[in-house]
Amino acid sequence: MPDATGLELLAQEIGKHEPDAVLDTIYFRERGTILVDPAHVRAVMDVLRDAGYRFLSSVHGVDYYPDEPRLGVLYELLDMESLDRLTVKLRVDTGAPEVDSVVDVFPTANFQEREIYDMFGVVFRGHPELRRILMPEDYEGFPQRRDFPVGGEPVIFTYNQNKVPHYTE
Amino acid sequence: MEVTREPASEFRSRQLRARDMLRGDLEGAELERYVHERVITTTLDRAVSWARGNSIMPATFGLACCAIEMMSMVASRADIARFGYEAFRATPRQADLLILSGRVSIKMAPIVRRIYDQMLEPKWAIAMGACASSTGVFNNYSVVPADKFMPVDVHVPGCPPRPEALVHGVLRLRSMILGDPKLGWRERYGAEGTEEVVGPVAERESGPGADAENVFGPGDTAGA
Amino acid sequence: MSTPPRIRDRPEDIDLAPAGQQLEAAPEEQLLTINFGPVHPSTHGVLRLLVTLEGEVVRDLSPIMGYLHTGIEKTCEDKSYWKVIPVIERMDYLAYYFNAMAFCGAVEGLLGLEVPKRAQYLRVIHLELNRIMSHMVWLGTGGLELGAISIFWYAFRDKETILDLFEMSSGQRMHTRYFQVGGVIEDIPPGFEEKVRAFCAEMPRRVDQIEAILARNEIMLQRLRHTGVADERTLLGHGVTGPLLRAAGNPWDLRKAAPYSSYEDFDFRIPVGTVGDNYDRFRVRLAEVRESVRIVEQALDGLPEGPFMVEDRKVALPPRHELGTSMEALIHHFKLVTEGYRVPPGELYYAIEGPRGELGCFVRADGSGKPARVHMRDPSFVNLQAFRDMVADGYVADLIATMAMLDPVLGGVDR
Amino acid sequence: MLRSYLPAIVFLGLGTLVGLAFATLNTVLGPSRAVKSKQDPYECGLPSEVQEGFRFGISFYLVAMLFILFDIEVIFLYPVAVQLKAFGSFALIETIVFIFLLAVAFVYVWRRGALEWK
Repeated sequence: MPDATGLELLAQEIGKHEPDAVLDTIYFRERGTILVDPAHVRAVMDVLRDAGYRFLSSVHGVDYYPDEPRLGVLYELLDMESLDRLTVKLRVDTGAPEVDSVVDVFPTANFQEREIYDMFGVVFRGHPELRRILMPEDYEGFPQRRDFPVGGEPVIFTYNQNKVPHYTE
Repeated sequence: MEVTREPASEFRSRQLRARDMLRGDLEGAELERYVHERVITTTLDRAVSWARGNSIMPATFGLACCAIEMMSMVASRADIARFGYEAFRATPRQADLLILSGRVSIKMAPIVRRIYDQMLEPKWAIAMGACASSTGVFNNYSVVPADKFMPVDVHVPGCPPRPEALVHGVLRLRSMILGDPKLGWRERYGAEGTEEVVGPVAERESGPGADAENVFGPGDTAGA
Repeated sequence: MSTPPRIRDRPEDIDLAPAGQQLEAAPEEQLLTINFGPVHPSTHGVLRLLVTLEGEVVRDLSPIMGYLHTGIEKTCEDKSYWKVIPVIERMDYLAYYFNAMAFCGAVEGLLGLEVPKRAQYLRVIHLELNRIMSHMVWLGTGGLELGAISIFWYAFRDKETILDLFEMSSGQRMHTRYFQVGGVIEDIPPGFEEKVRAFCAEMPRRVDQIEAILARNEIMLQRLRHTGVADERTLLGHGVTGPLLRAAGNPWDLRKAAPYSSYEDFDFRIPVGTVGDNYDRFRVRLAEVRESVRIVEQALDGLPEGPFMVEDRKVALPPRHELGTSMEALIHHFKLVTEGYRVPPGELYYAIEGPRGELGCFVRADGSGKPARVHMRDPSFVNLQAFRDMVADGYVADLIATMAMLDPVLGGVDR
Repeated sequence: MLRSYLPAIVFLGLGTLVGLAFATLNTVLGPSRAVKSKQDPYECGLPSEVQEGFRFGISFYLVAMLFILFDIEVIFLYPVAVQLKAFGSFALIETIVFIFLLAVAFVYVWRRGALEWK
């Protein structure tokens, strides 16, 4: 795992190629995370790919509901030679959830970005076929946002529910 | 539909009479009644439902974890072949039992209903596991209980139910078929007249399902 | 109306080229797009493949998923931490110990807990037994696809023995909720070790039996060799891990690369294929079963004494007999049972080696008693992306053989 | 003369009787309800978009023709194989010639490449 100093060196190296790309670096539980400005994510991925992080193991979305900007996208990068894991994080607002897709750099992001679009509504520019992957194609709403109701059956155990009106309210 | 079970005493007396008959010391009126009981009373319907009950072909319809237990029901330990159920058919045309083994999501529900409609009469359905009977552990926006979109004959509890539990569920279905050979599911559940008649409640004529009005308003169950 | 030209007389109409080429020159054949749909005996669950066929040759394929989407990640956000484990276990229903291990590892990382050595060894034993069980179910259903029906009964016979072991140690056959954040729920009962040792002594012979039936079988060789080939570069590009990547020659295994839960104490080998075709995947998985048996044996030999659960009262329920005497135990018990423990805010991604590849669990804690976000990086979901490259321009029969060897579990794909 | 054919006629009658019974018993005993979705073709649970006039590839017919050709050849061999001793060496030579002729056809088909799947 890149230790704190390694993380800072990596952040500076990205800074050389992309001047204002890195917003913050977090070092938590021996795990490095780089907070990136959404506009530069494609370029940062190229830099990290040349720096050895050639395997993208996971892309997932997070909804930081109370604090803005709400929707987060996390890329878990892995360097197989030096056994390093690195997380690249970006925060996008629900008003304009637009991010560049990294499918041409890492083809594995194809299905996972479609799932983030399906569940959180983050639109990935340049994705070959951005449609819903898990929910039915005509489903409205993004289910895994925090303000979407968990839903489910209001469980009623009375047999005469239509005789007692407004029981379910 | 209650399964009637014979009192033990009567069963014992039948056994004794069968033994006497085998020994040959059953004569006259006694023998007459014995033969009458055995051969004459089986109507064609009961004979057909006996054959149908003992040779049901389930459809291979594995959804989730219960499918693994359904597979081990077919395997050698809790062997369903003892009751003639092991011929799992892939197409609904040749299957007459649909074992809903797993959680049905809202994307899968129309497909399960189409498979059930494409199965030939007479057909039965077993909702295996808590997820198919009720939504089980996942009471959320994406899981639908089986009773919401198709008529289910036997609900097998468990998450996942043991293979023996499923075999017990299948045997209850068998005794149900032997006991009550009404074939269409609408006759079985008193749902004549509920064929898909579109339109407000008032237009439907007064069949048994006529007064059923939907308790949940539109959008009440938030996508369930 | 002039008489039609007599075809026979014109030399250019008679074509003496061998029949094979003649067919090539035939006009563009009608492509058939058909659903290899959710309800199909060979899709191992409810995977739908939209396949474009030209006669018997697969021209294009696009997997369509979501038919088993259960909203597990949304449900986890509504449960307290120790209630999440039963929901998470039902995700990839063939590797339930692995799901629980990934989630517990992530939460232990957030809490900064140190799991006692005995609990780590018990976890390794159950993880490897679960890996053998998952490979046996793959073997049984994979054999059905390739026509080897009787292999189903061989494989499920061993699966039943493993499920008996799980039932003995944790009370239930599947989804046992045996792992807990901080260790395991219950110590193994006496007599469990002997039964596992008996199983470990018997299992290699069973694998020999299966290999004697299948490995040299002419039909199996014809169906599996040089079909569904995928080289290492495209697999890594698609993020494929696990037996599929190892069959292509890359010995990447998280148990060796980033050892977790004291895997570094055991010596075991990583089976690696050469060509990366279906036959390599078949042999790699069978060899993995042998390696798992060796791990279980070593874990049993080195099983240390000591606590099976972390001592920290903030997380672990105090033992029953203490409740009668000490007040703190009662307060801890009450706090844990009513509200569960709180995890300090933070995010962590914890990856382990599942039977189908890297199974990662991302947990974000916001300081309350419920996880704010749980995401499971499922190997089958990612491995399905490479499926198109494996079967393009192959026959439909090879599509089924490749799907059998890909071993997707749709619970993990659709979460 | 009729007596010697009686077993064959009885056998024929029984055969058609059982065949008809299996064909009609289902419709007689089983209930039939024509639901719309029951008429649709079964395509793994989805409404099927395959149009009616779909033409299968030529290779399928080619393989079917070759199969029928060589299958009938085997059927002709059965009566000979059953009564080989009764016919004596004449039948043996006859069968060899028969098989040789078809072997020529087989070699022609093989060299023309019709056996490899396009």
